[in-house]
Amino acid sequence: MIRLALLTSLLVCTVTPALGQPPLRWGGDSEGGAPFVEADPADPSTMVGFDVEIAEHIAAQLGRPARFVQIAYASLDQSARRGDFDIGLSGIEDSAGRRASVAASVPYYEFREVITVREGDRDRFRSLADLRGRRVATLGGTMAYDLLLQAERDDGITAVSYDDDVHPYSDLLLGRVDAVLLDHVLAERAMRRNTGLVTHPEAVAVGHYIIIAAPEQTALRDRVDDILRAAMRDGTLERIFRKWGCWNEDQPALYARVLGAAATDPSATAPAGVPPGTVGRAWEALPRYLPSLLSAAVVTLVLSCAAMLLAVVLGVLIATGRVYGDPVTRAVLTVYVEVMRGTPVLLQLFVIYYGLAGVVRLPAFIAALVGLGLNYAAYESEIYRSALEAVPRGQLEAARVLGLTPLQTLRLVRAPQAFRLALAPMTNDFVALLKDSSLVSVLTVVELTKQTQIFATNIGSWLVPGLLCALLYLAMSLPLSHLARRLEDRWKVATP
Amino acid sequence: MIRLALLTSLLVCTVTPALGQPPLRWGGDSEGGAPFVEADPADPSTMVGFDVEIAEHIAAQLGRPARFVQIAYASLDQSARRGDFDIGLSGIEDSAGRRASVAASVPYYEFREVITVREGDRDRFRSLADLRGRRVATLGGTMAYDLLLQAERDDGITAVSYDDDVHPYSDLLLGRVDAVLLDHVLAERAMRRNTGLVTHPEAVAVGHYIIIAAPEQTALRDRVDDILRAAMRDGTLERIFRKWGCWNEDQPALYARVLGAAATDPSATAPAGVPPGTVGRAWEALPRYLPSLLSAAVVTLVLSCAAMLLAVVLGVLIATGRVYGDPVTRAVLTVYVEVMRGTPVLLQLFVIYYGLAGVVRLPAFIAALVGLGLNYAAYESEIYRSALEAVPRGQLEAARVLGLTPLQTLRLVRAPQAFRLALAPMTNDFVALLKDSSLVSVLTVVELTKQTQIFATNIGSWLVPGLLCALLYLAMSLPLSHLARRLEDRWKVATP
Amino acid sequence: MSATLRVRGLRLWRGDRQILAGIDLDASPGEVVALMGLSGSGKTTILRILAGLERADAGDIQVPKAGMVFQYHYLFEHLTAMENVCLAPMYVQRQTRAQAEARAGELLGELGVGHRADALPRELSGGEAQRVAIARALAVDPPLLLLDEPTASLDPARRNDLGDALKALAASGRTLLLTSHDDDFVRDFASRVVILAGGRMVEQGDPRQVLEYAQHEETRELLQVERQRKLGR
Amino acid sequence: MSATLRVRGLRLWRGDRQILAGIDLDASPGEVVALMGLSGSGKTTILRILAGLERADAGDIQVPKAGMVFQYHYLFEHLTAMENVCLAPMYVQRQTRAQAEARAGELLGELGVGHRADALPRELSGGEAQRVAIARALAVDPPLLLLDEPTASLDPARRNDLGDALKALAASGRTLLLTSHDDDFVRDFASRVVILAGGRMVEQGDPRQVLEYAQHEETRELLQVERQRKLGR
Ligand SMILES: Nc1ncnc2c1ncn2[C@@H]1O[C@H](COP(=O)(O)OP(=O)(O)OP(=O)(O)O)[C@@H](O)[C@H]1O
Ligand SMILES: Nc1ncnc2c1ncn2[C@@H]1O[C@H](COP(=O)(O)OP(=O)(O)OP(=O)(O)O)[C@@H](O)[C@H]1O
Ligand SMILES: [Mg+2]
Ligand SMILES: [Mg+2]
Repeated sequence: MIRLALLTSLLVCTVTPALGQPPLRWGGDSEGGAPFVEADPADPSTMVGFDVEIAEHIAAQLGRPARFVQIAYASLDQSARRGDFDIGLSGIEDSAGRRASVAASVPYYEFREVITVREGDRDRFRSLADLRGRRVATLGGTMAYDLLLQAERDDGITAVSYDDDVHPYSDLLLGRVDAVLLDHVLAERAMRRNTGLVTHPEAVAVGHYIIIAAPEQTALRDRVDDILRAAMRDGTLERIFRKWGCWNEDQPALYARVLGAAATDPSATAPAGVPPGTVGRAWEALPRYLPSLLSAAVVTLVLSCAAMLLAVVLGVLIATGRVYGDPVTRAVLTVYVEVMRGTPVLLQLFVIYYGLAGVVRLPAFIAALVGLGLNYAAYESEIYRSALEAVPRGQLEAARVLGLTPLQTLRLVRAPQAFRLALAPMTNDFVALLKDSSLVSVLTVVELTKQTQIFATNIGSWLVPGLLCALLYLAMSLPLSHLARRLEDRWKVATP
Repeated sequence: MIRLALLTSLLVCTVTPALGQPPLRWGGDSEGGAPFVEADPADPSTMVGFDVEIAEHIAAQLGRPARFVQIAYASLDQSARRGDFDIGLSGIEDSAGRRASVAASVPYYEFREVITVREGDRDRFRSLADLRGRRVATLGGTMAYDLLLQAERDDGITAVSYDDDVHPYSDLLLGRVDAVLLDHVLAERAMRRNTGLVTHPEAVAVGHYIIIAAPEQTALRDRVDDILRAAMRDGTLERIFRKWGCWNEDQPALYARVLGAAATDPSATAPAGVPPGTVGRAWEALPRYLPSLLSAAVVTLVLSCAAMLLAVVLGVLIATGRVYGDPVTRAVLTVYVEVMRGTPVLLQLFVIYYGLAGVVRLPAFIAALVGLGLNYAAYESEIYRSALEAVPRGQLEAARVLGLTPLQTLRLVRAPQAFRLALAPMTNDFVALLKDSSLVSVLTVVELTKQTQIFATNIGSWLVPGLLCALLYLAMSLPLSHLARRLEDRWKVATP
Repeated sequence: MSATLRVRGLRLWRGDRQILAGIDLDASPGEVVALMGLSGSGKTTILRILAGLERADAGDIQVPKAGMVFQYHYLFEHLTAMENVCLAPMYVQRQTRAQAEARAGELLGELGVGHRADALPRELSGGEAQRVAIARALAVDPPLLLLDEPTASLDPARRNDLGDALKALAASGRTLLLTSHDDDFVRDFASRVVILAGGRMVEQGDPRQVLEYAQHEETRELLQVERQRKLGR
Repeated sequence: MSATLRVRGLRLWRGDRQILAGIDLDASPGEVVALMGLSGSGKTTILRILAGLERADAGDIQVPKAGMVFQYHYLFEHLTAMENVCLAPMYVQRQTRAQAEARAGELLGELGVGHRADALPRELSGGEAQRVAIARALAVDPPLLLLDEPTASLDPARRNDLGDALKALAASGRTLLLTSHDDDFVRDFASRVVILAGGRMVEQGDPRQVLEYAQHEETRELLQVERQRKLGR
C-alpha cells in the first residue's frame, strides 16, 4: 500500500516538469539504506526513502525533473562544493562546521541521539556517565561519534567507531561493546533486527537533518527553504514521515521553531544539543581527535620498541649462531632468515594470530609484538652478521692470542666494533618498524595509522589527519635518528 | 501491489508453524540485494526477495518458523559446514566444487551469463572472443569470474574482478573496462540503472541457483528437494519468480529436466555451461589463478627492481652530498632523509599520485615507482653514508697524497670498500621492498599481494593463495640473497 | 705443559709457493731466540703457526701457551691503551680491575708510554702503539712469548729498554722467540739467532758468532757483510 | 712551485700537550734529509703536516707537491699490489694502463716484490707491503717525497737497496725527507740529519758528524751513545 503512494509521487515527478528544464541532480548515498535512501528492491533503478520523496517534492515544486546521483556519505560535502549535484540530502546532520563550508537549508527533521544497551544492563547503564570505563560504539563521522569523543574526556568511556550501523549493535549483543549511541531512527531499525537489546528513550542530544548545496548556491538554497517551509505548513512533510514510520511529536515543535524564526537567520535553527562546530572542518575537529591519536601513537611506540627489542635480542642470537655455529645450526638459521625475510609479515601475523590459535591463543597485542619481532629479527640478524664479519681479522687474532674465549671475544671486542657498523641500518629498521607496525591493525590492534583512518573517515578528509599522522611518526623517529647519529659521531673518533 | 503479496506470504509463515517446532534458520546475504534477499526498506527488520519467499515457503512446508541469518556471501559455504544455519539460499551458484563440500539441492533457477557493452560497441563486441586484448569486468567469486579467467587464456582478454555488481557497469560507462560478464538477473538490474549500455541476449554460459545445507544434512536436503519439486509442479516457484520479474522461458525447461531426472542422481542436474570443479576447492582453482598470480609477481618484481634502482642512485647521491657537501647541502639532505624515512610511504604515495595531480598527472605505475624510489632512497642513503664513514681514514689519506681528487677517491677507493659494508643492509632493503611494493595497490596497481587478495576473495579462502603468495615472494628474494651472499664471500678475502 | 718449544719439519705452501720447507726449531726457558731472514722469508708465518693462528701443512709442534706481539700492533681500536692492557688480565686471569690496572700502569711506565694510558690506539704514534702492544702481551705473562719485529718502530733508546726487559723476562724462566731485522739488537740481547732462507733454517748459534762470522752465503747476503766490509764497519 | 721545502716556526698542540714547539726546516732538491728523534717526538706529525693531512696551529710552510709513504703502509685493501701502484699514474697522470703497468713492474722489481704483484695487501708480509707502498709513492714521481720509517720492516739487504734507490732519486733533482730510527741507514744514505727533541730541532748536519760526535745531551740519549761506548761499538 505504501508502494502505491510512492508510485504516485514518482508519477508526479516524471509528468509535471516543464519540457526543456534541466534536471535537478540530487545527491545521496543509497548505502545509507532505508528509511533515508535506498534502491527499490522491486526495481533497483529507482530509489525509495523519505529523503527520496522530499527530493522529488522539491524537484516537482521547482518544475524540474529529479535525477539521483550516488555519492558516498562521507564525500557529500566535498561533492557539494565540487558541484557534483544541485542539492544533497541523505540524513545529513546539521552542524556549524557544515554550515560554514556549504549552503545549508533549514532543518527538516529532528532526531534524538539515544543509548542502546543489552537488556540485562537496562538499569545499570542509563547515561554516558554510567558507562565510565566501558566501550561505547557508534557510526563514524556522525554527531554521535563527536559526542562519544567528548564523553571519552568527560565520562571516561572508550569510543569505538564503526563504518556501518549494523555491527555496533551486533557487537553489543556479543558483549564486545557495552552500549551504542546512535540516532533514534537507526536505533529503532536495529531494535527490530535484534532481540535482547533495549533503547533508553531519553535523548543524549538532539540533532537535525538538513539539505546542502554548493556554497555559492544560496539562491537555490533559499528556494529549497521556501519549499520546505511550505511542506511543513501544508502537511507534505508530515505525510512523508508518517509513511516511513518516522513521524513523532518532536517534528511539529521543530516546524514551529523553523516557521517562527527569521528566514534570514539560519543560525537560529542550528542544532540544539551539540556545541557549534563539533562536526566540521578538520582543524576544528583536531582537538577532539588529538587525545585518541596521541594514545594510538603510544601504542605504536610501545609496540615498536618492544618488537624491536625482541628483534635485536633474537637477531644477535641468530647472527652469533650464523657466525660461530656448526654447519647444521648455520643452515637452520639461514633458512629461518630467508623465510622470515622473504615472506610478507602480514601473512606471518595471520599465522601467529589465527593459525596458531589452536595451539596457543595469543592476545592481539602480544601476537603483534611477537610477529613483528620474529620478522624483524631476520633482518637484524643479517645486519649483525655482516657487521660482525666486517670486524678486521687482526682484532680477533689479538683477542685469541690473549686467551679470550670466543664468547668473550664476541662480547668484548667483536660486538662493540660491529655495533658501530650496524647502527645506521638498525636505526633505519627501527624507523621503518614504526610505520610497519601499522600492519598489526589486521589483528584488531588500534595504532596510529588505524586511528588516523578512523579520524579521516569521521571527518571525511585525509588532509589534516594524514599530516598529523606523519608528524606524529616523525616525532617518534627523529629523537631516535638523533641519538643514533650522536652515537656514531662519538664512535667515529675510534676509526683507525 | 506486490507488497501486498509479500505481506500475505509473511503472514503465512508466521501463522502456520506448529508451536514448539524449532525455527528453520536460513542463511543469506542481504547485501546481495534485490531481487534475491534484501531488507525491506519500509521495515528493515524483515527481508524481501525471491530467495526470501522460497525460504519461507520451505519453512512453511516443513511446519517450522523461518528465521533469517545474515551471512556474508563469500562465507556461505563455510557457514553451512559450521552449521550456522540449516539451509542457505541467496543466489548461490551450482558448481561441482560446492557439491563436493556441502549438501546441495536440485537447481531451482537457471540463469544465463551475458555480455554487456557500451552501445557504441554493440556490433564490435558480441562474444568474449571479440574482446581479445580488452578488459572485461565481473563480480569476484562467481562462475562469471571463472569464465573470464578461462577466457584470459583462451581469448586473450584481461579479467577484472570487482567486489560488487555496481562498479563493473559504471566503469564500463567510463571506459575503464570494455565489457561486463554477469548473470542476466544482475545485468538487467544494471540496464535499468544505466543508460548507454546494451546487453547481448546470447548466453555465454548457463548456471543454476541451488540451496545448500551442511554436508551431513542429506535428509533435510532431500526434504528440500521434494518441496522444490512440488513447488515446480504446482506453480509456486513460477508465481514467486513472476512477482519478482525473473520468470522466463528457461525455467519450465529446467523444471522439466529436474522433475524428469532420477531424484537420486544429483549430478544429472549439475550446471551445463561450466566444466565441473571450476568453482571449488582452492587447489583445484590454482591452475586458473596461477597465470594471473605470476604476472602480478612480474609487476612486483619489475616495480621493485626499478624502484630499488632509483633508490640506489638517489641514495648514493644523497650519501655523497651528506659526506662531502657543504653545511647547507648537508642540512637540506638530512631533512629530506628524516622526513622521507620518518613518515609513512603510503602517505607519500598519496601525495605523489593525488596531491601532485594538479601539477603533473603521473600514471599509477610511474607514481608507484617514484614514490617507493624516493622513500627507499632515504633509507639507502643512510646505509651508504654510514658505510662511507666506516672506511678507514688511512685509505683516504693514501688516496689524497697520491693526488686523487675527492671524486676519484670516492669512486676508486671509498665506494668500493663501503659497498661491501652496505651490501647486507641493502639486500635487506631490497627484500623488504618486494613486500612493501604491495602498498602501491592503493594507486590501483595490481601486484602480487593485490592479486592474492582477489584470488582469496574469489575462492573464499586465504590458505592456498597465502601460501602461494609467500612462495612467490620467496622465489623472488632467494636468488637475490644468494647473489649478495656470494658477493660478500668474494670480498671477505679482502678484509685486512 | 712445559715452557719448552719444539718444532720439527714444519712445512707450508701458499698456492704453489712453498713458504716453509721443513723448519726445525727448539727453545727452552731462559732463552731469547731471534729469527732473522730476508723480508718475506716466513718469519711472521712461523710465529703465527706457533700462536695457533695458522695451520701448517705438515710438521710436528710442541708449544706451550703463547702470547704474541704482532708486527702490526692490532690494538683493540675501541679501547684505550690502559684498557687494552687490562682486558686479558681481567677477563682471562680474573684479576680485579684495580690489580690489572696497577700492573698495566707499571708495564706502560717501564716501556715509556705511561703518559699515553688514556689514549685510543689511533691517537698513538707508531712506536707508542708498538710498546702498548708489548705491554698487553706481557701483562698476561705467558710461558712463551712471540714477538714479531718488536723493535721496528722503536728508537735506539727504547730498543735497549725493551731488550733489557726481555732479557729479564727470560732470566725469570720464560721462553722468548722474536723476529728482527736489527742485527745490533739481536747481537746485544738474543741468546741465540736462527737464520732463515728459502724456507729453511740455514744457520743458528750465538749471535756474536753467527752475525760476525757468517758461514753461509745466505746469511752473508742477508747481513750485507761484503758491503759493510767495504764501508769499513 | 720550486721543489724546495721551507718550514718556519711550526707549532702544534694536542689537547694540552705541545707536540711541536717551533720547528724550522729546509730541504733542497738533491738532498736526502733524515729526521730522527725519540718515539713520540713528532716526526710523523711533521710529515703529515707537510703532506697536507694535518693542520699546524702556527707556522709558515712552503712545500711543493709531496708524495708520502706512511709508517703503516695504507695500501688500498681492495686492490692488488700492481693495481695499488698503477692507480695514481692512471687516474692522476692519465697514463694508459700499459704505460702505468710497465713502470709499476719496473719499480716493484727494483724493490724486490715483482713476484707479489698480483697479491692483495693482506697477503703480503710486512716488508713486502712496505715496499709496495714505496713503489706506489715513487710511481707518481713527486718533486718532494716524504717517507715515514721506510726501513722499519726491511732486512739489511732491502734497506741498502732502498737507500741506493733514494740516493739516485735525490741525484735526479728530487727532494727527500724521511724519518728513521736506524742510525746505520741514516749514516749511509742521508745527506743531512735533523735531530728532534722536546718538539724542537736540537741539532742538524752531516750524519757522520752528528751521529758520531753528538753535541747535545738529547742526541746522545737518543743514540744511546754511552751504552754503545760501554759495549765497545
Ligand atoms: N694470506 C697469504 N696469502 C698468500 N701469501 C701469503 C699470505 N700471507 C703471507 N704470504 C706470503 O708468505 C711469505 C711469508 O710471509 P711472512 O709474513 O711470514 O714473511 P716475513 O718473513 O714475516 O716477512 P717480513 O720480514 O717482510 O715481515 C711472503 O712472501 C708473503 O707474501
Ligand atoms: N690523533 C692524536 N691525538 C692525540 N695525540 C696524538 C694524535 N696523534 C699523535 N698524537 C701524539 O703526538 C705525539 C707525536 O706523534 P708522532 O706520531 O708524530 O710521533 P713519532 O715521532 O712519529 O713517533 P714514532 O717514532 O713512535 O712513530 C705522540 O705522543 C702521539 O701520541
Ligand atoms: Mg713479518
Ligand atoms: Mg711515527
